[in-house]
Amino acid sequence: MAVDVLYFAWLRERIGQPRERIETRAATVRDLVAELVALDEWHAAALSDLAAVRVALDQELADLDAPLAGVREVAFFPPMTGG
Amino acid sequence: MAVDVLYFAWLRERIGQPRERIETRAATVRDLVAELVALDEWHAAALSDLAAVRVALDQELADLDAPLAGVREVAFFPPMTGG
Amino acid sequence: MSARVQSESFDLGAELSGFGAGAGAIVTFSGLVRDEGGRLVALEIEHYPGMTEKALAAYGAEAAQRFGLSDWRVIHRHGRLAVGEPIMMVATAARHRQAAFAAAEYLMDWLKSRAPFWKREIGPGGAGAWVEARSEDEDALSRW
Amino acid sequence: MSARVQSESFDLGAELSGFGAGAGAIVTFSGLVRDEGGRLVALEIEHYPGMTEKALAAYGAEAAQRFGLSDWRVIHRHGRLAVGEPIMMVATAARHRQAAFAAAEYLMDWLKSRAPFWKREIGPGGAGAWVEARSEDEDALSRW
Repeated sequence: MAVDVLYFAWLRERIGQPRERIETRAATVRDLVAELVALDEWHAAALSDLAAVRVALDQELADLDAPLAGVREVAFFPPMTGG
Repeated sequence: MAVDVLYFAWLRERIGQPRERIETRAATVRDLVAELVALDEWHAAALSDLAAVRVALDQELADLDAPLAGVREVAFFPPMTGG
Repeated sequence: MSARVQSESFDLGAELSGFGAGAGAIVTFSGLVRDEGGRLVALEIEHYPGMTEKALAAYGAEAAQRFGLSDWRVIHRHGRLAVGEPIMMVATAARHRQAAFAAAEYLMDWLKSRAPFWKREIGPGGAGAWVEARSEDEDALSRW
Repeated sequence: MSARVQSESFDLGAELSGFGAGAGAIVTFSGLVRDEGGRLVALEIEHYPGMTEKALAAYGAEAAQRFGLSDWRVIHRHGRLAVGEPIMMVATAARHRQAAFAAAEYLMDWLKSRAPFWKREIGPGGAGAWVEARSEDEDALSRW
């Protein structure tokens, strides 16, 4: 399946683009991260420390073990600093 | 000595005046209350339930056992309801 | 850093213009006259001139020191206030939100139970009962 | 009852005009850009369009239900904000002060750590570091 993968803040900068369309067979977010890390050094650098990465699936916060079935938009970003 | 005694809210209404000048030999607020209660039925009614009465001496909150020496203004009023 | 007691109304927005410049966090509280389901048309607020001003300034200064405020303001009205009108406000400015919130709550707890104001209800038929102090308000002081 | 995400500034006073009519207690929080001792000239705030609006509306509705608010408002800006400018505000209206205060603090705790905004420091020499999340902000969520 194809998902839109979005990056924000320093993840966006390290990866060098704000979004990309990815063909994946990943079952969970964690599986998708493994596929992204294997793409190139920039993805690897951005996603190396998962403790510093937050995830949203279709614009709802989720965790790394959440299933990807039916999801159209996956976003990766650092801990939020609003307010 | 002479002190100005002030009343607020329903104490003022029960006593029928906002302030009066009292000649007293009371050593504490409690002694002064006893003298006031002896004056007439209105003072007695206003000051009958001391749990519902608060006191300020020279515009600072105080308690019933506070000494009156040197005090010029004594105020009696119900629990405050500001805000 | 100011405390005011007044009968005139005030505008929260105007009061905040320029307030807390340089701070990161500003908290305001304002209290308005409720109609209590139509039972009230106004509140009449009595106070103790002289003591009131001193008490508000003292509580403000205490909050400023305790919570490291860079600015604070307290305004409290007296006299007859119609339903919907503002009764009072506090504003606090600090570096971070926790201090600004805590200071505003601290000030409110003190004002409610220790500032010399007394509220009386005014209904459609005229003056009604004096508002009774709430034990929750007295209890709230014990947390500080 | 509204949540807004915008790049334009806003005026707290204007936002509060008519806000919370009928309530007894109104609490506001506003966050302003600090200069951090001259180190900053601005903040640049990135957000996640689409998710942001949903998150703010959801947290507002949750606070309204949990604390019985009669009105609430959340505004959060994005883009480049100069020192001294407002970053965001929340306002809550309730019958009594405890609910209004608690709801405003609850909303702030959620916005700080769960709304998709990221702040970057802009110094005199240009873009600097991304602001790091504070563990106190994460911890603050656990009290609710």
